[in-house]
Amino acid sequence: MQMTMIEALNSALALELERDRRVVVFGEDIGANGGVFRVTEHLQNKFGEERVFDTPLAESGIIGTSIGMAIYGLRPIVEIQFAGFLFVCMNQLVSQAARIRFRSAGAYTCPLVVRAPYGGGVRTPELHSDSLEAVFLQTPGFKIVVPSNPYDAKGLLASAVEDPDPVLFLENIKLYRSFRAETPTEHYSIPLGKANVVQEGTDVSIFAYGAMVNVALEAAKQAQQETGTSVEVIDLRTVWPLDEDAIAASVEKTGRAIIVHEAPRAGGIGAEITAVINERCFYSLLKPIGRVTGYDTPYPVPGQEDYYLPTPAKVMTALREIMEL
Amino acid sequence: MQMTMIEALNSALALELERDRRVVVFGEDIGANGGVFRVTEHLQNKFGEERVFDTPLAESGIIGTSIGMAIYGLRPIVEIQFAGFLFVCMNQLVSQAARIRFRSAGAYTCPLVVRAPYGGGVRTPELHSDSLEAVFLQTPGFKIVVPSNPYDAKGLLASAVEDPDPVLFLENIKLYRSFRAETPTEHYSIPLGKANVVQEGTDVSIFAYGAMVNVALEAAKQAQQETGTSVEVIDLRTVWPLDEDAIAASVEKTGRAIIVHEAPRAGGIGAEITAVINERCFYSLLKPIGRVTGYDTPYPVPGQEDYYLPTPAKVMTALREIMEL
Amino acid sequence: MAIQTDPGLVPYQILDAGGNLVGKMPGISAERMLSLYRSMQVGRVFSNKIIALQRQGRATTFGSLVGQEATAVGLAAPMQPQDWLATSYREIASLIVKGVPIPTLAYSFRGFTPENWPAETHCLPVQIVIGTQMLHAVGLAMAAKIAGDPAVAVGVCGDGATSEGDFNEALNFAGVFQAPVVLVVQNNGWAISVPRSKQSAASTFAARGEGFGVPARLVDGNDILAVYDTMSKAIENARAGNGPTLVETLTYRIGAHTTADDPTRYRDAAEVEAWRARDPIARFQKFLIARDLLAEQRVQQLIEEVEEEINEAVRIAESMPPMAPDSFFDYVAATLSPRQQAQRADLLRYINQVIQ
Amino acid sequence: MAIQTDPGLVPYQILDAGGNLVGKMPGISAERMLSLYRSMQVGRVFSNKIIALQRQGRATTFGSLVGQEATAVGLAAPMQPQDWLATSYREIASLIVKGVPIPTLAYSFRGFTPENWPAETHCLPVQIVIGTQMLHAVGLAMAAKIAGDPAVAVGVCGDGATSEGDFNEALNFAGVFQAPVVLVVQNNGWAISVPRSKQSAASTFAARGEGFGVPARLVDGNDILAVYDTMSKAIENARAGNGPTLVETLTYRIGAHTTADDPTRYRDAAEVEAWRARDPIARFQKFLIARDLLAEQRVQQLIEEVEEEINEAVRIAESMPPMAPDSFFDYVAATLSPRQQAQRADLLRYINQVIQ
Ligand SMILES: Cc1ncc(C[n+]2csc(CCOP(=O)(O)OP(=O)(O)O)c2C)c(N)n1
Ligand SMILES: Cc1ncc(C[n+]2csc(CCOP(=O)(O)OP(=O)(O)O)c2C)c(N)n1
Ligand SMILES: [Mg+2]
Ligand SMILES: [Mg+2]
Repeated sequence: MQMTMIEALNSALALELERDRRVVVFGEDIGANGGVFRVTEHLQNKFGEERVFDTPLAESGIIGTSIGMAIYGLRPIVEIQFAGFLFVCMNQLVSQAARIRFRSAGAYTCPLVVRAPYGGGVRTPELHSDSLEAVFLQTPGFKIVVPSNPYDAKGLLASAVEDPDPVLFLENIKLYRSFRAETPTEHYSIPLGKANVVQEGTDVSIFAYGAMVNVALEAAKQAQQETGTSVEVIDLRTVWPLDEDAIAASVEKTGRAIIVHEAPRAGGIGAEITAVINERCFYSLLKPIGRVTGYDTPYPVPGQEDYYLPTPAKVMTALREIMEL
Repeated sequence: MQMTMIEALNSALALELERDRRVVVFGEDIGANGGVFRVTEHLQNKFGEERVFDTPLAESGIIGTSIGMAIYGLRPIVEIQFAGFLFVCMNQLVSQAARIRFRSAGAYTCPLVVRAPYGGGVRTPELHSDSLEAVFLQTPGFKIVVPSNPYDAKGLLASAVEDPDPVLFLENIKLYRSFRAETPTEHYSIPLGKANVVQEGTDVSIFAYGAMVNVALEAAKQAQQETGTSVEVIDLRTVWPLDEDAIAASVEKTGRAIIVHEAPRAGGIGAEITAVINERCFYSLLKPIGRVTGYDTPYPVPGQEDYYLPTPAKVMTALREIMEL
Repeated sequence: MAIQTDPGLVPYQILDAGGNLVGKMPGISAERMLSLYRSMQVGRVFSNKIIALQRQGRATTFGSLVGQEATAVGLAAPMQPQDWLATSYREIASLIVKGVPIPTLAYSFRGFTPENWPAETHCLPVQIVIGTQMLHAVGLAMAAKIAGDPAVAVGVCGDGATSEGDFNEALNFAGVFQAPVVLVVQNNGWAISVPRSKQSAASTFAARGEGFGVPARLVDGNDILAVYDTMSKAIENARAGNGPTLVETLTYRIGAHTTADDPTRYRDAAEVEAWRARDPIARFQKFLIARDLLAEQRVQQLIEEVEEEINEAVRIAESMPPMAPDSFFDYVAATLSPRQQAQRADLLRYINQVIQ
Repeated sequence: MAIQTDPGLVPYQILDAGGNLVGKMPGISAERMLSLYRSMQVGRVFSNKIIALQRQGRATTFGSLVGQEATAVGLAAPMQPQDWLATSYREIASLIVKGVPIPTLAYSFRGFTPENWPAETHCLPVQIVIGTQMLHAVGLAMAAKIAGDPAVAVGVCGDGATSEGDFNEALNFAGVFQAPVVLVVQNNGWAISVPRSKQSAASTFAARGEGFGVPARLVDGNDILAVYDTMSKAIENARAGNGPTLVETLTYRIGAHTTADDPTRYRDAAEVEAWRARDPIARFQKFLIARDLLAEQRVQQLIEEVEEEINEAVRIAESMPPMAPDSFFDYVAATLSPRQQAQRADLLRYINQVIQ
């Protein structure tokens, strides 16, 4: 069926609630309202207020209680209304959820999925567009998943729910309704930690995730048309753990790499990928790796965000430089 | 005078309180108790309870109210008892303090110093040894300072207090009392954002900060003695902004680099420095950059921390590899 | 005034829903009352205007304040110029009363940061992270106390915000430090789609005060005189060195949460209608007309004047130049690092080569 | 009681400081009472033992529980095996009562994570981040309710913890979801060096309950029978579906905050002495002896038995192998990423080549 990412996620949640009695879904406005983006639409009606429910307005409360539930044996899927508010519950996320297994030497585990919309380009208020994925590189224990299309979103969410450890599942707001893609109505899963080569190429590798995959593809098309450059585009799908084998294999082939993300440059996923390439492909690398990213400033107001975000043109600039065009 | 880092910091705080009526110092247990490490010893007695005071046990409360005070025109220097608890007040730090200037287009500013002890090797309870500096690379607005010795600690703290923007000042617990160094009793300052070449060398550059500077120096000595390698050791002092010119100048000279930090490897300062070197010194770089860091796991319990932390021997292993020894 | 914990008890009122005087008149002049009335109209017209602009793609997301004008105006009106105000996005009318120019606010809803924010109004920019500003208000108040200034801070948040840790930490710091602060909970019945009843099991939010040693008042938030009177007393009480007050104003969000919200999904039209009958502007208007302080035929004219004022403000805002595309670099810190400077130069090159 | 700022408030007591019955005896057998008494001794001896080991460099930082044995034992004793317990570092005696083997705990204070933590005791490992565990307790209770299990959760924290946002969010969730949870505040007068009076302007922490719609009890925390009785009722009330209770136990930290603390810097010896007179063990002992439930000459013998038990537990803990140096990799996640596996291999090489 042709689904938007919203529909695909909704379908995944409904299936998980159906398949596993332990699954509960909660957060702010996810019940009657169906979530501010409607990802949880109809779920409360279908599965009842006991399993799908609204909470008070308290992110630390949401994550803290979800940890207790996960330890108890439920499989909570919770929503933080916007990723920018993950900072409000940061201690519960990284010092608690991510460490339950660690602290108890495996006596207790915390199978928890934290969903949060993120990403720019849709004229939101402050802190509604920020990309936080790389913050969690420094706080081991969470897997971080960022789908780029409806099909992946559904399959990756299924894997996240089945994962025995906590997963941060970041949903790009701009992708929510921007296009439909063929997506099975039944259950399926896509493994976490595996990147997807969305376009093969030989001259340069572009690594991206979330909404930036389409930006990369757009640039790749332009590069092919305008300069005859053959670009390999890799959708990381999971930004932690990184699929280093896929990264290394691609760079060994192309010898050149560009990383694209919306988050600020410093300490971003791009920095870590650069370090991985440095460690694994030093002698294959022909050119400095390009980082096309948000700037080292807070995410700006709607009137300026188009300048802040990576665009195909910005990727092309990096690509021309790296290809010496 | 010969001072420990504790004494140097205490001296800096006393001088700032004396020099500037706007300076206030507060946090948990910083009054009568003088701080759990005694950094604020005697300050309440000297400057009164109105300017040096204990707060309720609430990190978000401490940072949130300090923001109000800084906007008002005071110069708060607050203590978070251990850096691991910065996560508890993460929203106030990165979505608030770091954005007051940004949000108000400069109408209001937030000159605030947040001091927090961090660092391993001293057998503390959970979350008392964690290194969080790199988390703040992704959340622009804070400067991040990590001194490696008493002299620097005092001079950098003075600059932090004078800075018109928020500064996160991380104090390595192991360095607090481990040695004394000549430190002026009067006021002086060391500029933020400038690295310090603590040992010149020609074969390989080691970048470190905090307690890792001594680890780097130790390894450098060993390398010189055992292998005749000439190591340049650079103390970053400020990890954000990075002194990229100093980093680039050194690598352009040596062609080889190792970065040492206690924090986990992924997305650490080491990743960003690697990316900077990739961007600025690609053609000077002879060997893959080495990262000698904490592992991609939470900081372990006291019984295991010695294995987790970088040591001179671990640096030597990286150095032998990079020097092909 | 007792802290209301018994749902049978009524909140403090001076005017009932019909605009009849049921309490003691506060000491307030006729001009002042008319000015409050006008400010309430300004708040409503501004709110409706931005929502209309948003529908035309000329404004960003906006949260309606219709139905809450009495609280928004009444909480700010008794403040002195040196007092500080920290609000959420819902209290635009409070900012206007406190002196932020309407064009400045309208400009912000074009999606820009006003580069001429009037710092001297002591109004913090609106806070998006729910509850967070309450601690800033307490910190401002603590600073005023430390500095020995006769300044008070007012922090305002919604009913939903009371569930956030920060709200409670703010109450606690206010109590412990006897900060000259008034913490206002605008209880408008809803936090987006979550009703008041699911936000807390307590009968009132005012009841929260006692557990933190902070005196509390429960007020009819649609009664401008009650809000004004309560706030005047709480603010002057704080200024006199008698510490903080928690004020809960009972009101109702007549509109959608924001322009991005569809309240028909989660609430009954009947509830909205019931609250329309308690409209704060209509109520005060009845009172003013009954007292001969306002002529009935003047009302429409006044509304038109206000509309013209708002339209003019929007015209000014729309004629203001957009922020420079790269100006967000200006406000990260007092000085940019070389790296940020290089990034800014990159952006400018991109704009010159690619966009223009 | 000195800590009370409101002299009108009297905490619930069954035994007064002299061990005299001043309230209604709870339904509790003589054996059970003796077992509670013994558990209190176990708590005290364990605490003193680890502190002694710490001084010899054989244990890590430890927080004394001396003076708080009645609360620690009394809160855990009424719990059933299926009930869950989430504590801070201060309630080691509670964990022992709930079934965590003493050698396991002693091993943890060698600086290792016990790899055989008894999950079936439903005791979470001690929480270091103040206040955080209260939300875990509420979540456990919500889960039990959702699952329809007759299980209750108990969350315990200190007086300082009440200032944290999480504590208040926990109270609020408990109230809103009518979670079968008992939230206990062990008010021992101090948060390291910060006295109760600077922690909150409210007269009691129990007063916090009402603002969240959670019934609250104020109890003499040095009276084991009062704590036991209050907790029994609160736990069974929760189990019966009647929702949460907040319990404040008034007690006192006789020792230093932890082995890293020097309380002479910030508190009067006289205050400590005054509280020694209310010693929870001595009080209960007097009662038991007066009732002929315990022979006076048995006391010393019993203490020696307990000491032997603790010494033996420590011997066992010290004879357990240290954790493997690389075992921390085992518990990051169910499966390690290739990168983590490579890092682990690196570490093992380092250990083999450099350390051994
Ligand atoms: C920390 C945080 N969580 C969630 C949101 C998303 N959000 C914006 S407004 C809102 C509801 C606020 O309700 P209330 O406090 O009652 O204020 P009101 O909108 O009714 O004025 C929510 C959940 C946010 N902005 N910040
Ligand atoms: C979030 C956090 N902040 C600070 C600390 C440091 N700290 C450890 S114990 C303590 C005092 C706790 O006081 P209280 O809650 O009364 O418990 P008690 O130690 O008296 O049992 C502090 C400040 C911490 N562990 N966690
Ligand atoms: Mg509301
Ligand atoms: Mg205490």
